[in-house]
Formats: sequence, structure tokens, C-alpha cells
Amino acid sequence: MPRVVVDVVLKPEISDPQGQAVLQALGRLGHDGVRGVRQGKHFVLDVEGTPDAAELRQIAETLLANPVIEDVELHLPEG
Amino acid sequence: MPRVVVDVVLKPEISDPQGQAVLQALGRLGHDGVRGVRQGKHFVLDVEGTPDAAELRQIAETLLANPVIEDVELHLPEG
Amino acid sequence: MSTVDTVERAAGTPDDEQPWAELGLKSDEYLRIRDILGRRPTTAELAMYSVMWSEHCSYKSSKVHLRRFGDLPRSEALLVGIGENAGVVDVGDGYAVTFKVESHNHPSYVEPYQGAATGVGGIVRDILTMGARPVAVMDSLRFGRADAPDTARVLPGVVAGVGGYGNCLGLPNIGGEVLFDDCYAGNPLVNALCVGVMRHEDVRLAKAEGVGNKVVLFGARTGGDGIGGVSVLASETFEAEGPAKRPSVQVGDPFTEKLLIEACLEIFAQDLVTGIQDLGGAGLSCATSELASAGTGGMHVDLDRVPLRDSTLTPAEILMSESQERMCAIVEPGKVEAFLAVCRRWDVLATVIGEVTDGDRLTVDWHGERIVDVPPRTVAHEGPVYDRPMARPADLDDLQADDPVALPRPGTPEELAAHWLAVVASPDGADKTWVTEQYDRYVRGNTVAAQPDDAGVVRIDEETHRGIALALDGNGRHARLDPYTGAQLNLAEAYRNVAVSGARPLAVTNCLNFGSPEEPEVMWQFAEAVRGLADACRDLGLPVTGGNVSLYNQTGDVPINPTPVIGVLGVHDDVRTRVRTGWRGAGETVLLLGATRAELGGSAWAGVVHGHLGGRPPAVDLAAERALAELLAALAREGLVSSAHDLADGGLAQALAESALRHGTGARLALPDGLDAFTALFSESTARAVVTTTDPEGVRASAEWAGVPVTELGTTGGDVLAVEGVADLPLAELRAAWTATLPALFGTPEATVGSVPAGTVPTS
Amino acid sequence: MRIGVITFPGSLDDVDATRAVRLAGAEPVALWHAEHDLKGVDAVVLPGGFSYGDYLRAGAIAARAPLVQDVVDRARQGMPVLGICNGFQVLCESGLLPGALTRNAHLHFRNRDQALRIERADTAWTTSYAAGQRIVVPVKNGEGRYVAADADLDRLEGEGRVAVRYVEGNPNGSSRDIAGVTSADGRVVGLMPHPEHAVEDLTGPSTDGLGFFTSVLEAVVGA
Ligand SMILES: Nc1ncnc2c1ncn2[C@@H]1O[C@H](COP(=O)(O)OP(=O)(O)O)[C@@H](O)[C@H]1O
Ligand SMILES: [Mg+2]
Repeated sequence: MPRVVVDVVLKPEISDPQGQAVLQALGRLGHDGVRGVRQGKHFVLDVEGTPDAAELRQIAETLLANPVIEDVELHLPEG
Repeated sequence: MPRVVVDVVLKPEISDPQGQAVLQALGRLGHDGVRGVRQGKHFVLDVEGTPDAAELRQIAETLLANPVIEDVELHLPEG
Repeated sequence: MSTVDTVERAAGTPDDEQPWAELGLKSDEYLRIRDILGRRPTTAELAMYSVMWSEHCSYKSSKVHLRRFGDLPRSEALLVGIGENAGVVDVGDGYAVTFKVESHNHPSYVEPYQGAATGVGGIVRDILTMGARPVAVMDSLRFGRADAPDTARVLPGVVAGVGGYGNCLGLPNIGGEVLFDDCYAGNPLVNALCVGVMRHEDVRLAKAEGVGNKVVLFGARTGGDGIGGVSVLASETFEAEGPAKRPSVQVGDPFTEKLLIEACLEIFAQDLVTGIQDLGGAGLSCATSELASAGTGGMHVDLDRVPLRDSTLTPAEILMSESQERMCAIVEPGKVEAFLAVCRRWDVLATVIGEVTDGDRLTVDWHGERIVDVPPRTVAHEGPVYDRPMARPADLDDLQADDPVALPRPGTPEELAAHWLAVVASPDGADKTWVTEQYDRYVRGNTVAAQPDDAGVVRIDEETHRGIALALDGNGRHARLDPYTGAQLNLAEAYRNVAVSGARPLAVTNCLNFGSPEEPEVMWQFAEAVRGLADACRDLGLPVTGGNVSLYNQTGDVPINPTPVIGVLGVHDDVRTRVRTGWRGAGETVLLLGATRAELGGSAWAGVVHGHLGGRPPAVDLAAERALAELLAALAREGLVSSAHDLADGGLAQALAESALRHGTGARLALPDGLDAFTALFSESTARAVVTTTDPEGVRASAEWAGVPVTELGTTGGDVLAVEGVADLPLAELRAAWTATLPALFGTPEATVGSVPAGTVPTS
Repeated sequence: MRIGVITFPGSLDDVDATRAVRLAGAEPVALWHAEHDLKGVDAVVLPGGFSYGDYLRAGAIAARAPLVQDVVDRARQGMPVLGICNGFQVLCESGLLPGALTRNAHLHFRNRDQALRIERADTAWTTSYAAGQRIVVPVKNGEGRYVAADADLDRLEGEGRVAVRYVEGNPNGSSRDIAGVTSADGRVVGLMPHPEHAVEDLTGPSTDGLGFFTSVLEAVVGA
């Protein structure tokens, strides 16, 4: 079945306490090369038939993400 | 600064109530084409200099994911 | 290279157009600013004045009325009164308690989870600022119709947000309210209360004193939160690329706030600050101008030292940012190092951004250029004050004339029982476990009573067993019918709730939720409510220690019902003598304290059964409330009662059901003589409570001495709530009706899987 | 007898755990996550709360704290360790206990008085109880659903490592109603419910929780 991946990320202007906490933990563990961390959600959808891009975009933007604070990236299967 | 993306997904044998919740909500909204949903985490790391693949793999596998229940996918920048 | 609007530039360009109207200022307000400064304000100054002179920060419409609270006779218990972040009362043994309730209504409508969460965060910082350790929170919530689709969006998010933030801070939630009414559709109310405890000598004030003392900003980095409205100032810098988008909602970080609490308490313990202020509405503008204004001298801030989350912020935006989890302290130079060390230990970012100066100006520089130079009092404390026109609502006579006596009443026992179940199972009357089980009520190990008890009770000393009790009440239906009486009824209810626990009521806080003050009818409602509350506080001998005003709560031009939410704080000298709600043992005598009259205006019965709101609210009898409270305290002290529950919404019907369901103990009862069963069950006469006792003669003797009427209703026991001539309700049936309502509306937790859209479920 | 209670940034129930230790008759010792200093304690409690805000995963960041490494080393030598709620999550993340704790099946935080069955009355933390005893203590968590691969669960059951089980309702969807597990040697116990909130009549639903803290007194003396 075709797989559609949707990544939901906080809008850049929204603060991300989770990402901050991970960043600081990395620093304490000596991984100084990492300078920024943002944490989002990763959805994997199994879709029957040919995925309908418009429908999936709507799903992603209205249901998977909270449009007030989050943006989405939709990855449709190639081809 | 180079960006490294790490996706953390639940192992297939671990149940995913968040994904289930999304799937059922989709069904109620009439999006019948979606047959399965799994929810994971999506990390975007800003890394200074050339990312060290081994170090990043270790970060991903030991800190960003809990290997008891989760798998990781590491996406290094191309090039 | 950006050019910023400096004081110098402003002086040289008096005719530059400024977007004062877009910032919400009236033309005379703008002219007054020019007058104060003797020139046009800089962009940064304009931003400061506009936000500090907003209704939210300046109380410009409410101030003339709130004075009534300040005019109340001085209470001996009051250590710090209105005007500070929160009032402080003496609760004995050298302990002081500070408590306050605040609204976060509009943000909770836009983004329910974050709006409610940051509402809790804000009120906790107010309490912390006074020098106290926050020890508990409460939440008073109102939503549109329970079955409205938008309620299904707003309520779960608000509840999760209140819980998410409070739970993560480690503050037990000890009570609150959840009520529904069409008038709150599009305008939910989220009022959060926090209470804190300290020793008398630990009280801190928001004052900048001591020339040369440092101004330290600590906590989260500053981002563009909550400054969407000032985008009109984006033209401030004349850079090629446009400004970044600003978030329209604030995101809370309870973890940072928890660290802030621990760091502050350590800083207080080491005596490292001379003044402290939280950053809430209007952010740094508010904190710096208030600190300077309350102090003796001036203050200087180098704004480029503020740690930013978003490097594109302009100086005006930094001044107005409402980023959460930040505080501002005044620290003697010799103590700065120790202050910063405590912050480091708790991973709290802290930065010296300025100092207290002599003179009387607040000055702010941006990369060496002066962008603000103002007298701080004119920003913080001398804003505009309006005595707005008032008019009694045109529909009030008709509304009051529409008495519920005209409504069809249940005639048969079957109808009475059906109405009883309907009231108990209505969204307002139903079991609130769906909500309260999302809140931690145990953390810190001092919670003596929490939901569903009438009052939250917290032990504050493990050795002396001293404790406090708190209740929050805000019936908007009664206030709609008569705001003066309604506010008094809310006070009376909160007072009674505290009293049934056996506590001695001591002080009052309030959150006044109303529509637009520019509507004369709303302004009248507001003034009446304040007058009613002040008069009742005078009668009961209670000080108002502080509060909050939330105006413009309306959808289109329809205001919400006036909703004064009143909080009462009481003291337990020995919290082990507290009285609990609910019947536990069989064979106890059930007594009704107080007198019942036919009073059904604004009642739950009229609302639930007939969708009716009209008539006059129940009469207020503060002398009777006082007598009842004194009696309840005496009964608790002497250990004469084993349970007590006050009567309010839903009258005796609701109180009996809740008492029986609390521990699954039924009773065999007869209604009082001389009243028809309908009135006895559903009237909402005030100053009443139901108690159980194994010593009815002892209770009668005390009640007689206190002048409180007593009616014996019957005896506890069994698994049926039996009322002679009405019904034998099996508790199982009653419980099923009472507990099913909220899960049916919002999903049983198990079935919630599938009903909560993912975007609304926060990941942490 | 000295029992350490670790405070991490975001620990909340450390005050409660400290009180429980005291009421059980031991001396509570405050331990700080960032120091390699166990202060000579005989046993350690990792309390509940939201260490590091429960960001990333509950307990994940705290499990990397300097002091936790010391606790892991000492536990492997037999020092009794109790992890409550967030402390349990830390112990799983640190590898001292098997399995993982994940988002509740119903996706809500849930606080209620919960009935439990003591399955193992012979661990360092449960000897004050009888095997099979029913107790009631508060449970409160948003990420308390115990999970592990089925084969691992079978093995844990086979080895008798389920220490405490939910009865009369499972509050969070934990696999096989598991509320708490123990290390193979019975010295390390982790559980989601909060025995430290049930140690006084005045404030708890019962005093059933005190047994965890009295048990360890015998365990240390007997060791
Ligand atoms: N309804 C009210 N009753 C009594 N005091 C009030 C009321 N509303 C506001 N206040 C008082 O006015 C002062 C300013 O309130 P506010 O600006 O909300 O404080 P803060 O910014 O610290 O939250 C406080 O002392 C507050 O207690
Ligand atoms: Mg304040």
C-alpha cells in the first residue's frame, strides 16, 4: 500500500521547549557540534489506491497539525 | 548550517494509541482511503561543520529514540 | 544597518505620522502622551504607552469602580492589600498566604491547550513574585452549550492545558468549576487561581530601590510571543527584508517555570533581591515601568542585552513581547554573583540588563542609542481613567418579571424523580471526574480535600496542623438577573463552601468577567457587581485582597452573562478537624441547616427542565450566612458532625444526590413539613447546608444557640436514596445518570482513542 | 538507616517521598542529580514528577544524569532502588529495569485512587506486604502505559518479575495490567502508582503505601 509521510513541525517563531531540552542534554553529553534542535511529529499513513494529494494536504493541515502553531510537510510516494 | 533529520518511529509490534486515534478520526471524517496511521517523532538538528555520521547515529539511537520500543531513520544532508 | 527611532530623532521630527489608532489609542490619549513627553513618542515609547494604557493593563474603565474595594475597612489579617501582584493575609503562627485569580479567556478560545496552560503559568508567577511558595491551583471554567461542536474543541484542550501545566509544575489542583451556557460560546472563561504560602517576614514587593542596584532579567528567552497586534510597528526598522512572522499564541513551558520557582525560592531564602516582578501582559514594558514607578528613583535598561529567541525582533517588539516564564529582579551589586550562581544551578538563564538610577526617568537604550526616556509613573500608574456611561439593561424589567412560578411544575412523584435526575445529570450538575482526573490533586502531600469537596483544603504546617481552605464560585445566571445580588450570592456561596469544611473565612479575591465596557448596559452590570461585592464584604468583615478584570467578553455584540467569579480563603487552626462532604457511615442523622423559601429565579431546575432564565435570584441574607458559618466552625471544632455539604445550584436535590454518591451510602429521608416537595427539593435559598451526625441533640443545641434553623430529614444507610412521597432512587441508577453525562459528550477515556483529533493532542 | 531521594530538575514528588521515608522511620537524605555523590546512603528513591518536563520521552534526559550512573553501578551491587512514576521511567530508560513507559492508551493524564495487587512480597521494597495483598494508592500519569515486546513480557512473567499489578481496572492500558516490575535480584523496583501519596490518613486515600518504605528497612538491615 502506498505510504505517505507527513512531518509536522512547529512554526519557526513558536518556542520549542522540547527541542531546547534535547539540545541542552546533547551539550551536557559532549555533543557540542549540534547547535539547534527542533522537535516535531512524524506520521506515516498507509493509503489505499492512488493517494489524492489535495485530500492528503487537507488532512495534514487540518487534522494532523494544529495550524495555529504548526506547519506541515507532505511527502507523497514518488511516481 | 547543515541540517540533519532524525525520524523516530515505534517498532511495529508496539501499539500506537495516538496513531489509532488519528485513524479513527479520519474514518469519522470520511477519509476512508487511509488504512493505517503510525505517529512518531521528527527531529531537525542544526549541526556545525561536517556532520559526523557515526556520532549522529549514536545520538539518534541512544538519546533520541528508546531502542526498546523505537526505531530511527537518520537523514544526513546530501553531498 | 538598521535605523531605530530614537528620542533625538523623535524630537527632530514632530510631524511624523504614528499608528496610534491601530495600536488602540484614542486621539486624546495620543495627545496626552505627546504632552507628557513634550514631543512625539518614539516608536518604542508609543508601543509601551499603548500596551500599558490598554484596558487589560490600565484598568481604565474599571478603576473608578474598583476603588470600592480599597475603601473597605482595614482588616487586621491583611498584610498587603490591592495594588501589588497579589494580596497577602496573615493566617496565624507567623504564616502568610497570598492568593489571586486571573482570567485567560480569549487566548483559551484561540488555542485552548496553550491558552489555558499559559493562564496557569501567569497566575503562578504572580504568587511567586510575592515571595511565596505556590502550593495549589484552582480553575473556574465556562463553556458554551455542552453539546455544541465548538465546546468539543475547546473544553478538552482547556482541561488538558490546565492539567498539563499545573501537573508539570507540581501544584495540586484543589478545586474549581465547570459550567456550560450558550452565552459562553465563542467566549469561554478560563479563570485560574493560585495560592502560595510564606512566613510573614518573607513578603516581597515589586519595587526598584537603591541607586546602582542591578536589573536582572531571568527565565526564558524573549521571542515574538503575543505581539501580533503591534505588527503595525514593523516599519520601525528600515531594513530591506520584511520582519519575520510573529506568533499569535504563546506557548507555555512549565518545566522552565518549575525551575524558575525553585530558583526564586532559593534566591529569596538567601535574601538576594530587593524587588521582584513577574513578566506577564505587556512584558518588559510593564515590569520595568511598574518596578521603577513603585520605587523611588529611575531605571536604565540596555535592551540589546535581553537574550532573544528570535534575532529579528525590533526594540519595540522586545519591550512588548509576552514570552512566558520570565521574571525581573532588582539586585544589589554585591549580590549579583550569588544571584547568577543560583540561576546556573537551576539551569535558568539570567542576565543583567540595567540598573536603578537616581532621577525619575525610565530610559532604555538600543545599541547605545536612547529609544525610551519617560517618567515611569505616567506609563504604569497614571494612565487614562474613564467613568464610562452606564445604563440599566433595557430588558431587565421584563426578565425579572418573567418569574419561574409560571413554569409548569412536576406534579406526581414520578415527575419529581424525573426532574431530580435531570438536574443531577445535566452538564452543570453531573459528575466532573472526566475533568478532575486529568489534574494531579496529590502532589506535595498536603491536600486534605480537593474535588469534589466543597472547598479545597491544604495543610500548610505538618507540625502545627495549620491549614487553609479555598473555594471559587461564579454563578452568571443569577448575576444576569441582578448583578448586585448575583455578585453577593457568589461571595456567599464561596464563603459557605469554605465554612462547611469547618474553616473560618478570612479574605476574598475575584475575577470579574464581563462584556464590553463601551456598552453602557455592560458597564452598569459591572458597577453593580462591584458595588454588591463590596457591600457584602463589608457586612461579612472580609477584605478584598486583589483580583482581575476581564472585559470585552462577547461574541459579536452579545455580551456574556456578567460573571463575577469570587474566591474565598479560610483558615483551619487544626486541619485535622476539617469536615468532609459525603455520607460514610450508616445510622447517622441527616439534618438540614437553614431556612428554605420558594426561590427558583435563575435556578438549575428552571434552566435544565425549561431552558428558562428569569425572575429574581434568591435573596441574600448575610447575617444568616454568618450565623451558619460560625455554627459550622463550632461543629467542626467540637467534632459534632461527620459530614457537611452546602446547598447551592440544584438545591437540596443536588446536595442529597452528591452526599449519597460520594461514598455510596444512601439514606431514608422525609422532606421538611410545611413545604411542597417541589420547593423543598429545587429551591435555591441561600445559607443552607446538610450535615450528618451521631449526636443530633448536640447539633440542635449548638444551632439554637447560633440562631440557625434545623430540620431533621432522616437517617443514612443502605444503597438507596429514599425520599418519602418522591422516590426510592437506587444509588446505582443515580450514579449511572450522574457519571454518564460528560463521558457521553467528550468520550470515555477508553473510547477517547479515536475522538481526539491529533492536532489537538499535545505531544507532551 | 539513610535513604536518599534524588531531585532532578522537574522532580515534584521528592517532598512526598522524603516525608514517606521519614514516616517509615528512616533518615531521608536529599541527593542532587548533577553531583557524583550518593552521600553514603543505604538505598535510593527516584521520585515522581516531570524531570526535564518529560520532554523527548519521560525520564529519558534524567536517565543520563551523572548521579544516575552511580545509582546504576551501586544497584548492580545490590543497593535497593525504588523508582516511582517518573522515577520508574528513569530506571527503564537507564536500563536498570526492562520495558518502557509510553503515552496512556486513552491519551489523557489520569489521577485516581487505584487498587493494586502485590505480586511479589519478597523484593527489597515489598516485604511489609503479603503476596496477593490488595492495596489502594493514587495513580497519576500521562505516560504510564507499560510496554515491551510480547516475548519479553512472557519472559518477565516467567521469571516472576511483575511486582505489582493493577486490579479492578487498568488506568492507562499497561500490558498485562503491569503496574510495577522488579530487577532479577529483587533489589530494584519501579512502579507507576504513588505509594508515597498514601502514607497519612489526612492526605491519602489510605495508608497502604507506607509498606514500601518500611520494607526497605528490613532489606538493608538483612543485607
Ligand atoms: N477585580 C479586582 N478586584 C480587586 N483588585 C483587583 C481587581 N482587578 C485587579 N485588581 C488589582 O489590581 C492590581 C493590578 O492587577 P494586574 O495588572 O492584573 O496585576 P498583575 O499584572 O500582577 O497580574 C492587582 O493588585 C490586582 O489584584
Ligand atoms: Mg503581576
